[in-house]
Amino acid sequence: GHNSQKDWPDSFGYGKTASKADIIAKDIDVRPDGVGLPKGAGRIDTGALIFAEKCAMCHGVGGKLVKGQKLPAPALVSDTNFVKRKGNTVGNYWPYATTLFDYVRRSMPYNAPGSLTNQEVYDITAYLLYANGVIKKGATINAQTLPKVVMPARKYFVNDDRRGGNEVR
Amino acid sequence: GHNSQKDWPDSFGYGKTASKADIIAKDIDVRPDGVGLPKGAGRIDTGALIFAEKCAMCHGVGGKLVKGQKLPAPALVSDTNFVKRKGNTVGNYWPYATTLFDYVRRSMPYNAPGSLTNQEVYDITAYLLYANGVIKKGATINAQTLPKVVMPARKYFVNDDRRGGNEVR
Amino acid sequence: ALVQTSVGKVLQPIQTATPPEDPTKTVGPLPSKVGTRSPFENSVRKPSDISSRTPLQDMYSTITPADLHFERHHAGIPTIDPNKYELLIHGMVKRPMKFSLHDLKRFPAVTRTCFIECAGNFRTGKEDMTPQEILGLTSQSEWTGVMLSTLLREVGVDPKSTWFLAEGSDAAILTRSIPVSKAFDDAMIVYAQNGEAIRPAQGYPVRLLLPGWEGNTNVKWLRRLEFGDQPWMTREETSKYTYQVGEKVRQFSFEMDARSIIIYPSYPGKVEPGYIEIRGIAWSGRGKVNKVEVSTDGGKNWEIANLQEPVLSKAHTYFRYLWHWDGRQTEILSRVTDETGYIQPTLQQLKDARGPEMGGYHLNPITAWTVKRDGSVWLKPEEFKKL
Amino acid sequence: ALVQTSVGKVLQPIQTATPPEDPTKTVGPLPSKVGTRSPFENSVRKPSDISSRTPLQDMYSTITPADLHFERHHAGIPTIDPNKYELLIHGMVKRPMKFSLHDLKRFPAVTRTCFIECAGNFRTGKEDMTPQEILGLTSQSEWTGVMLSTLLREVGVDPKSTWFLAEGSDAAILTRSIPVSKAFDDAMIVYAQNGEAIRPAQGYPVRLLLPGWEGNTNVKWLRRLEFGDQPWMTREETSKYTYQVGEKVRQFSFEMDARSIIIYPSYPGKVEPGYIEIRGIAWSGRGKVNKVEVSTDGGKNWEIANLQEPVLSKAHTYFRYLWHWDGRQTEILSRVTDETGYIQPTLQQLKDARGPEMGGYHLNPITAWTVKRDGSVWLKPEEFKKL
Ligand code: HEC
Ligand code: HEC
Ligand SMILES: [Ca+2]
Ligand SMILES: [Ca+2]
Ligand SMILES: [Ca+2]
Ligand SMILES: [Ca+2]
Ligand SMILES: [Ca+2]
Ligand SMILES: [Ca+2]
Ligand SMILES: [Co+2]
Ligand SMILES: [Co+2]
Repeated sequence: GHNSQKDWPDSFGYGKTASKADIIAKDIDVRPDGVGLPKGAGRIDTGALIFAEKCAMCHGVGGKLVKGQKLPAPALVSDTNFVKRKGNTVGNYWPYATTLFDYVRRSMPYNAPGSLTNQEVYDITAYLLYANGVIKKGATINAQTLPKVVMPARKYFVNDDRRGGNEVR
Repeated sequence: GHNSQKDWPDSFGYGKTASKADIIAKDIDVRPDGVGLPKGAGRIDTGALIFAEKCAMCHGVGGKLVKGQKLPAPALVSDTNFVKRKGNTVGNYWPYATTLFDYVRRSMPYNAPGSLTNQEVYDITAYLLYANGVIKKGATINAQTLPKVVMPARKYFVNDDRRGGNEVR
Repeated sequence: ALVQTSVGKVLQPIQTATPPEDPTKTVGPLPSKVGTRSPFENSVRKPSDISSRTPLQDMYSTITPADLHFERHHAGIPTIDPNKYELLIHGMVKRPMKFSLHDLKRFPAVTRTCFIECAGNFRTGKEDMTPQEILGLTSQSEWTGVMLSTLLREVGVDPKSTWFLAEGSDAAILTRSIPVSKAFDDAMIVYAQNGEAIRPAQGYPVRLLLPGWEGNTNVKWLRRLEFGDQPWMTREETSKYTYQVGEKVRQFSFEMDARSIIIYPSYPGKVEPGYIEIRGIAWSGRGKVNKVEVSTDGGKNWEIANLQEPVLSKAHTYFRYLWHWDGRQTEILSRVTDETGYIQPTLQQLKDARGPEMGGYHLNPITAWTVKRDGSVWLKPEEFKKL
Repeated sequence: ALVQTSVGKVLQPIQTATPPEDPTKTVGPLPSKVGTRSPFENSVRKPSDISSRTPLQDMYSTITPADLHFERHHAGIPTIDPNKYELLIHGMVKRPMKFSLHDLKRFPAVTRTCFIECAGNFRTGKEDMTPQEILGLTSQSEWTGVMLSTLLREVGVDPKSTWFLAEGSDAAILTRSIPVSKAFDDAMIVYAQNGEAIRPAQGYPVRLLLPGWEGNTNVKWLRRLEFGDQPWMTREETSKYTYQVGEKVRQFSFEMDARSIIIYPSYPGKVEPGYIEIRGIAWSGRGKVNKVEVSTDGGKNWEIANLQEPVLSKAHTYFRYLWHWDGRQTEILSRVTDETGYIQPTLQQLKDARGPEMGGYHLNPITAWTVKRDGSVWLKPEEFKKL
């Protein structure tokens, strides 16, 4: 019998080797070190236009909270003040700029996910970083620079230090 | 705390004492010793008429299996030969006559359960015992005599003697 | 498309079996009051007029989804208003009492996971039979309610009482006589199944649970318990649920003997040569499953299968056995041993023990499957007069 | 009346809430392919656009009926054709591979009963809140699938790989980074829930199961695992599921701290003086529940509750405590201790530990109920900024 794990074969032989094409079709993630970023570069102005057209209806004009107005989606834009923030935004909370590219490309716009070109995602990313005061007008956003953008809230993030046992953390 | 059964109160005090009327409304069972049998007596002839009218459509004419005919309900009538029986009937299998009264009163006719009067049930009981050759024409079937009817198959019934352990029984 | 849910009241969108080309590009149905199954899944019971069978071959673990629990009704499923429900306990007791559903729920509660199995749960005779067809009259639930012994403290059972009658409120007013010892052992009055109210088909709002005992004794839609000093010899324990053994008829055979079946691979499945994890369920009405053995050579050699923890008493227990199939025709079988040492017999052993007139209840034989060279799996049918 | 069942295909008669005067005189509906609930039962989830909550107050045991399992979707429930389904595993592996659903089911299988809980599972602030509203974002199932470690033997993970990315195929293509150590500890790739195929809302046909870890990491509709040497810092582990503690933000806080709640009595229930069995559920993401204590005097004295066996690791555990209520106003509370010795804190203890800017995730405070003289039961609300 092979009922003990020690007696298992090295391989059961189920499943198939994945081809390069299999992987490329799904490997859409972008890492903090930039692995996964496509070619291209973001343009703040174009990003602003796309945002107004495809995003503002849910995230508000300029991605900002308007007092008294209830939006169907979170505000995305603020200053970079983590300590005095009201609500988390890209500027005051997000620790990595690459997350913005990755998330927008995979999930947004909510009503048409997966519809944006890489160029559009670069443009929006540049615009949102700019609107949040993270980058300056004229900054270049591409596969080399995006990982290097230092997000203002980055320094606040620490790994979990809870450990169980009789200790409330 | 009262969490261990030892610390439970003698009574939790939920529920109510049942009145005589509460019990009478549901206490319809009939035991082998005749407890539960109502007043009255069965008439074989009348039973045959009721059976033809209310039972035969499902159990067959005279309650008998007819070769080649598929009935929606079990055959009820045969001889009293347990050993050579084909299918179980009142005559060849049922160990107690009181069961017949009890079951017909609570469950039959299938399409109108609970619709028979005690008199009708006595009549049917008398008829079915007669048709199966268990009692003779002219026999009296009432609360005193029904428990005393010796059913032909009674002697074959024994209690379970399986005991677990390495023994197939 | 909108669909009424199983609660029968809520309308909700369902998925259809024509999915979008790319699911990542279409927002799907949002959260709802009651969920549904995938439109690609077709696991259903197999109903007749009097029973329906659980699709055992589709089960990946041992809690049966409540809406797939096997059924055996004698006059259909009664509709019972829980607010009018009452359980009457009387006879040889100090104080006859009635309990509302609310009363029953107030008592200290217990949850027990155990199987229920119809004593008539056996079919054979054809090669093209599924586990559902062979022995789908067994299912398992997490049952919650009050120990019957807890209720009996309230009514004060006469120590001379030896039997009680359990009576349902369906149109058959089904009754069974039960030894009082079971009442004080592990009998329960249950109102919940798999975390929620018992389903109507399983006895809503209240049923009797007699762990390990033949299904019919677990009286559904329970309305009355009468304590006495002799059995009532009801139709369900005389005309039915008795069976010939030798020249006698065995009555009151409550406990379900230990049993097992391989559910994967099974008919109409097909397997490929190589490693195959043989899977199945085993149980015993007398306690825990002690071990399950599997043979892949028609019964010549037997090896121990793994049991899925936790192994519970009187409960379906999942077993798995990793087999390397070389592609040649063979027979695969499983055999359970329970904690009393009882070893599941072959049908021939049962015939030898019970004689040629052996009746059709309490048959728990080893089930053998033939695996053919093309990978198809077929029941190895037994000869048995009553199918 | 005919009703479409939850399978969405079968028509069957249902019972209506107008039962016959005497159920013993009317033959009811016969056996069917799929059962239904009693028309008198109304237990449903509480849905919003993004989540739905399990009716915990209605639960009699710890397996959540699959159609009442809580939901948290980020872009609705995708419809996935099981015949086209593939799981891709690549990155720092010797041999990148893809597995069909059939492939996954062939591997040695394991069943594990455990809870899933959303890390955002906490609300308070009003007296008239039910357990469902307070913390209905947790449910429990019997999950069956293959250990992730079994699959990893096939692909050969590079020993230098420290993190892997799990990705769903919903319209959010949701992703989380998970330490590889969890993959080799108890992570599972599951395709079955409570004995049958996983429901669409819970990830049909395949989800990742990380016992004891925050709900969001148990990626549903799983399509891809990529092995790497650093976390991806996806939106769900940066913008979400991180929370302020002191002046810092805690990230990757995977384990769910131990928690308990009394579900009976609870709002909007009413009790009578006398014996009351207090009932509730307790669990810990770190292992077994070691003990549950109940206080019936607002936290001054604590006594040990009974735990329903079997107590499983990282699993909802039912507790019961028999209380004699004298009819005076009081507060009842429960507090769990897990097998690591962790004691469920009060919200004040959490505030003290995490500071005034404490974020809204991973809040597991003791829940207190006020029992008023009239028997009504009300949540004792806490002050917390984010509701
Ligand atoms: C139809 C409504 C809608 C539109 C249009 C839309 N979004 Fe969103 N967006 C949402 C919702 C809802 C969420 C929250 C999703 C969740 O929490 O899972 C969200 C979340 C986000 C987030 C994450 C916010 C956070 O704090 O974590 C970003 C970034 C974002 N959207 C960017 C965009 C961009 C860029 C566009 C246009 C290209 C866009 N959205 C268009 C509804 C929308
Ligand atoms: C509409 C069909 C129908 C009618 C009418 C009907 N029955 Fe039945 N009867 C059945 C069915 C079906 C069964 C089997 C029930 C079961 O197994 O639960 C049955 C079972 C019985 C049995 C038990 C048989 C056994 O072997 O255990 C008896 C006795 C019986 N009926 C007597 C009667 C009598 C007397 C009448 C008329 C007053 C009657 N039946 C009318 C359908 C009917
Ligand atoms: Ca990648
Ligand atoms: Ca009586
Ligand atoms: Ca199936
Ligand atoms: Ca028979
Ligand atoms: Ca309810
Ligand atoms: Ca937040
Ligand atoms: Co049965
Ligand atoms: Co969540």
